[in-house]
Amino acid sequence: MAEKMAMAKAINESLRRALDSDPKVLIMGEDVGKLGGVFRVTDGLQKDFGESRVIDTPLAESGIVGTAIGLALRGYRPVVEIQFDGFVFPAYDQIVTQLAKMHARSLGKVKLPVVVRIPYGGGIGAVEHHSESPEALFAHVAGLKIVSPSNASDAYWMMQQAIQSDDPVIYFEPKRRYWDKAEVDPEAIPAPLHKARVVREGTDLTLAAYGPMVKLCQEAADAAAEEGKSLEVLDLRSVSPLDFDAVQASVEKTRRLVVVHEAPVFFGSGAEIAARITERCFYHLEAPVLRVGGYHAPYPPARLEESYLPDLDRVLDAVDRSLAY
Amino acid sequence: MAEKMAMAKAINESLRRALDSDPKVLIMGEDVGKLGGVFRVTDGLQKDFGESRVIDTPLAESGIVGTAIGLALRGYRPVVEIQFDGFVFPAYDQIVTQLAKMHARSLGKVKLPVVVRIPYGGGIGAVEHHSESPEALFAHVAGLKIVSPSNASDAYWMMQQAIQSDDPVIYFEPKRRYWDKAEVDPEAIPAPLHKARVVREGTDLTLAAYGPMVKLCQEAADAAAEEGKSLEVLDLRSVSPLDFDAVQASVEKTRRLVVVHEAPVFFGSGAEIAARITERCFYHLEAPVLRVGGYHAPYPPARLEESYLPDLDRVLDAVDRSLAY
Amino acid sequence: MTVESSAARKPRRTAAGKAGTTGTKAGTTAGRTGATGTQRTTRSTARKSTEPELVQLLTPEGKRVKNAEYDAYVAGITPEELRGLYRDMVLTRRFDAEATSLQRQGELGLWASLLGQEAAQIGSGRATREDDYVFPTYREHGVAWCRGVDPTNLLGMFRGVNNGGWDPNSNNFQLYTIVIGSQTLHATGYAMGVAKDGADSAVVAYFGDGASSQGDVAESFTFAAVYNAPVVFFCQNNQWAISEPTERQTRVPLYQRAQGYGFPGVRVDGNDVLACLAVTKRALERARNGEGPTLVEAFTYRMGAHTTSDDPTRYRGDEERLAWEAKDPILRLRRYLEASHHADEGFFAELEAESEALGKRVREAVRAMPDPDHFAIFENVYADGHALVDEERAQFAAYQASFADEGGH
Amino acid sequence: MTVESSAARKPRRTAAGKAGTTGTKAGTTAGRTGATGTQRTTRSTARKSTEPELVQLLTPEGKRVKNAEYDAYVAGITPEELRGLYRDMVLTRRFDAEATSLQRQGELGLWASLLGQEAAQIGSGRATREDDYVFPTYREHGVAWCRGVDPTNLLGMFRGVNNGGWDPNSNNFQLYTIVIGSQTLHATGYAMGVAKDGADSAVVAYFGDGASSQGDVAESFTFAAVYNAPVVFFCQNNQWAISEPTERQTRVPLYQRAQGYGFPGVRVDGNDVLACLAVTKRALERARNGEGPTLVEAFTYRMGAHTTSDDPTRYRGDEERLAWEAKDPILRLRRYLEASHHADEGFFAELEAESEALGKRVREAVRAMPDPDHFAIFENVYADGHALVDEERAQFAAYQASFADEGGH
Ligand SMILES: Cc1ncc(C[n+]2csc(CCOP(=O)(O)OP(=O)(O)O)c2C)c(N)n1
Ligand SMILES: Cc1ncc(C[n+]2csc(CCOP(=O)(O)OP(=O)(O)O)c2C)c(N)n1
Ligand SMILES: [Mg+2]
Ligand SMILES: [Mg+2]
Repeated sequence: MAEKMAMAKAINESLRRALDSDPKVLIMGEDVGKLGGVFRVTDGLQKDFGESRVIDTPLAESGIVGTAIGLALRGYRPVVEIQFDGFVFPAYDQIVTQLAKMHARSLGKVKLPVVVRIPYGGGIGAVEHHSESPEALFAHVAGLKIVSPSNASDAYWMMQQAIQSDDPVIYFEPKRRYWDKAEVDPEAIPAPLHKARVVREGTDLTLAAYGPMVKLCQEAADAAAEEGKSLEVLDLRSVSPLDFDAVQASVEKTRRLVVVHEAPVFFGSGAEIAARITERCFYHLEAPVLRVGGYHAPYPPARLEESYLPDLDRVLDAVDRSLAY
Repeated sequence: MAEKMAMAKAINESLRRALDSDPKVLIMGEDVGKLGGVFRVTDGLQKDFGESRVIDTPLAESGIVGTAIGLALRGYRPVVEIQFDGFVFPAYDQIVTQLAKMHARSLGKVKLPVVVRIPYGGGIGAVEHHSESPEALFAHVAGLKIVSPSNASDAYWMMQQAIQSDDPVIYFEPKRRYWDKAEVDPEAIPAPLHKARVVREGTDLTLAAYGPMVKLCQEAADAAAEEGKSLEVLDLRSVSPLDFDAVQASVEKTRRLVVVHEAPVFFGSGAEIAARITERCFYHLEAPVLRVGGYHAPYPPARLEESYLPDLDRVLDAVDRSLAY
Repeated sequence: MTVESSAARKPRRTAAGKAGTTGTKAGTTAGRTGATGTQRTTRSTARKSTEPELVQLLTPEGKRVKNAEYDAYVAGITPEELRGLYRDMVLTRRFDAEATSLQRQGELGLWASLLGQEAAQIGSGRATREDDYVFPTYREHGVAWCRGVDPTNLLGMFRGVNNGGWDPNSNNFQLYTIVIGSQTLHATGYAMGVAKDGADSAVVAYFGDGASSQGDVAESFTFAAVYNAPVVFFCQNNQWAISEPTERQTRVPLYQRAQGYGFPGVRVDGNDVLACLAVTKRALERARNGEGPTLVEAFTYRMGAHTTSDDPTRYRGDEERLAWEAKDPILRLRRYLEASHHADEGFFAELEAESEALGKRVREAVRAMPDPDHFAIFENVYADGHALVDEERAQFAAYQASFADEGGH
Repeated sequence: MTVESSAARKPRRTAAGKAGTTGTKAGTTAGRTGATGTQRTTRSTARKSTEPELVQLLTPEGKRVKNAEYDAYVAGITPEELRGLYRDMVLTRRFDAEATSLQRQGELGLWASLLGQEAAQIGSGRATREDDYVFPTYREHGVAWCRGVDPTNLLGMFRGVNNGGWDPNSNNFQLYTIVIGSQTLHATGYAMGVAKDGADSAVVAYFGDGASSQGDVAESFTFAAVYNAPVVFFCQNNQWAISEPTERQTRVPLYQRAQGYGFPGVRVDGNDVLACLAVTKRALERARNGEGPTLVEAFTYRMGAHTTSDDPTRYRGDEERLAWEAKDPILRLRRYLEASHHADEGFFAELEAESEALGKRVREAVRAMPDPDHFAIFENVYADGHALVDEERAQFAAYQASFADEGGH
């Protein structure tokens, strides 16, 4: 049953399954139809499910999310694609003031099961606005759930769960991992959507990450192991809610934590994790929670992104600094 | 020279001075002209400086900020008003992808001296979208500077400095303090725009806040003093850049820190402050940095805002919890 | 010259069919620019010559005028239905006045009065069918009334006990939307869904003259046109967006906006309930027939302040209001009812009593409206729950309990 | 039937003056809806009957056709200037081809080709005056050329060494803007500033057919109209927004959009450099004369892929491209130049050599383009500095230095 497939393909298969099993599921976005999206994540879906289920929209992100809200009010479950991270901002108002708040505004009468897919992050040598990691800008907003898979299997299952969720879910797809393959078993019993997963056990320090940085942290743990350091790697999977219990459990064991994400450190996910875990584990921590992430600067041109993005050395440097306490 | 005036009036006077001294300064926004803005902050300015300097705009926030960018490119220094915090989001794309990034994009050739004024925060019993504190959503974005005055004198001077700045400044006005009066001396030598200020010295614990919460923290310090606790109160004044040196200096003395803001705690300013100060002061802190702020929920209807907003008891509760470590 | 003053000058339509209506056929738009720039009319003269006429069925004096295009839509209307429209307007105005005074008494934090816009709202609201869906702004109290929403439900958000106090699906009447323009996209999406379902329902999206400038409204026009969605865009041009006159939003009549998006626009006398009924019915019929969207511009007037927080004396004079009072929507229907003997003194007296009863009921209901429980902050943030909300709720509970323990802090 | 195929059928204009132009006079828009819904034309038939004609001065065969309205704007054009336009187009195409092949060779990360749009860009670009200001998208290489921007500067962002490699104020040519539609507001604001300054300069905002759907573009129309800003909205309708045909963005011709905002729109043959020159000159003249904005829709075709990352075979056929190749902008001017003996073999040969030289220069310049210093990340984030940037720069420096110390990690 299980099949090895790339993450982009896994999401495609998951969307296909959702379209197949629930006639209310719709796919919307720019170029999602014939083209199958610029990353081919929706490849073949319009051909098989028709233009009324897989909808090429006008070039207007606020319009895409706004009409998706209307379709959800009518009983549909739209999965909308934002072509690249940097293009979600025209839709930001609809996401923040409408999509996030309508359930509360209606005292629970209205549900908006809308999934907003955002290919995000860097490492692909792209031009401006194509490599950003804006998850913190959504996590601060109540009413949204924010997830990001790190591998094909999670991508498949988390998409199933996001579509089934009665809450709006912002689903961040780590575009530089689109082509990484993993086993996907469509008959497995998936883990809960908002729970973190220990992807590598360790005793000396915890590395916490999500999306594109999980693989990097695993590599860092490998490298550290060669130096005799035992790192635990946590795939957070969900940014809102954030599985603080899992982080706490790990940190109570390892007593050290480094959080890694591509987004700028300043006001990023690492800040929230550091603040809360320090509060929860004040007497356990042997070092301050350290953060590795982007700088307080616009995402740089492609030839500089290597210096901007967390890499093996920067993660290991933070590990060393933590262990030096 | 110095005159006692309400914060709204101080901002009005500061705008008037800027219009007077620099013909390139413009005021733009909805209802800023004849009406003088819904809070009368621009009262009388159109009458005295004309419709070409004080511009009632169409009802379109993206258009307001987008055309302000164009005017700045032409050499103007627009000060734009967003009528209420919750209405800044239609302009979010222009602020985040254009206003914040054009200086870097142009390798420094282009400067965008635009001030975006946002009356923000709650406590005024308003309807939805009129009481939010979205500063974290801007602070995460490089290229913007974020400030918020807590009193009339700062409001006056920080507006002068914001307009003189060659960088875009988001100027958050604590609307519930608009009517609070303080001495404003138009001939004083103002403190630097991005430096925090110790507004009350203390030895047992540091309370850090900005904008509307500074007054609350001062009241909390008064109350605590009666119980024999000596609290230092820091008015941060600027959220980006954030004066970590000042916080660090205070915490090295008091060894305890509580951060207070109206915005939701989750991914809020307090997270960044807690993370960074914990890193800087790891061996000084006797307690984890605690945060008092809004909950992870949409800003509630007016009759519930008292429970949602930080108040004296909640601040003192956090103080007690910190001191209990 | 402003739009409203010019309209005040010529309240009657002449050539019935084509007044204030634009089609989608490009071939028929003969307007063109001259060969040299200097030939072109200046803005103000263009204004004068382009002042469109309104679809009107009842003059301000209450006289029924013929209209070849729209008469059919009110042809079968009975005296009872006419009295019903009158009753709707009177009760809506009474409710609105009560809310305004409740605000003055401190029972409401704010009120956005619809005074003057009763005909636009009742006419369009009564044109809808039960299975249609309405997306209002924050001022559609009259439409809510037509949809059967209990008016006291509208007061919750203005009192500050909730952010929207009814179930949108009970009456197919969406919650009030405060962020200007947003709801037009929701309406369009909903209409796309109606079309997908193969239903012949339609959708009405309300918005104001100020809202016409928002990008969201333009995007909703694009989506509605491209997907041929069964939606009626109903713009109440009440001449003001808070302190800004309509000319701060557009230099041509708003109904013309539709043409550039490929669907018809029509300007109707927004103080004429019959015309509003007819024009909306026609637009809804188009929508049901699969002919896509229509923009209706109801030319009306905000007789009161923007909200109870507003002071209109700062930006507009009394003359304007006086001119519009002569065109009062309720008065004109009353004149018609009286002249045509469709209503007698008994009817008006009974209605007066009903109005008073409504006022009383509203007053009592508001005063009895309980403050929400403080834990409501944490309710309905998510449909499927959220760990952090649970955690914060628990902390809040413990914190509250600590006061009980200590007997106060 | 799609817009482009229909246009392919009738490339020539008939009635010169009024083709494809809408004015702002509402009184002349006689198009209206019938009295009953069923009378209305369906979408597709409406499409057919509304297909507007283009302003055209040169046929695809290179024949000069008269146009009462626009001839004046190219009346004084000299053979040398005509050869200049031809040279501009040829060199732009050569530059573009070089960039495409540099991308294939891995020297650029991406390239957005303007192939097929040379006439629209050179015609409009040459219509501008030095003191005008241009706001491009990411594809205006031909306009950049006209503005005197060194073409090698355009390559920096596509190579990934910067996000915009020129000083916008050197040539009054703003940086490329990638977020669709944003620049139309900047252009409008800039134009508002020009008007405030009392200057008679004008502004041109470029955008695509896809961009026409963005709320920002609609808002720029509103602002430009309300403030009567001296801006020309130049929409290159190249029939595609990546994989989406123009009918995903609008159901009527795009130039008509302007009318609903109260300013004129005109559709020009975007593959006719003379017509583009004339129409843009006229629009700029209006702007300078204080007559406000104009929307120009240049009806053209994106002959290549959207960018080098795109594979157009997935969504469009070859026939379409072939039809448009017959209307090639360069070919038609060459035919005209040859037929009218305005250019001889020597000219073409020399130009060929110049093209090659340009290609070589671009190739060499790109290959010589150094990678930026890594500290550039921290430069120009702020004009007046920022404590956190300073702190992170220092940390970065220390981190970098640690490798030097250790001789690598
Ligand atoms: C996005 C946004 N910006 C600003 C406001 C503040 N505001 C509330 S009502 C209003 C004027 C609306 O005018 P119009 O659309 O004509 O509707 P009317 O109030 O006249 O019914 C403004 C500016 C808002 N609610 N939303
Ligand atoms: C806001 C935004 N959304 C999406 C994109 C991705 N994108 C880049 S170009 C493009 C199509 C643009 O089409 P059009 O406006 O017709 O211009 P053309 O590329 O044909 O010149 C899209 C969707 C973007 N750059 N910005
Ligand atoms: Mg209005
Ligand atoms: Mg295009």
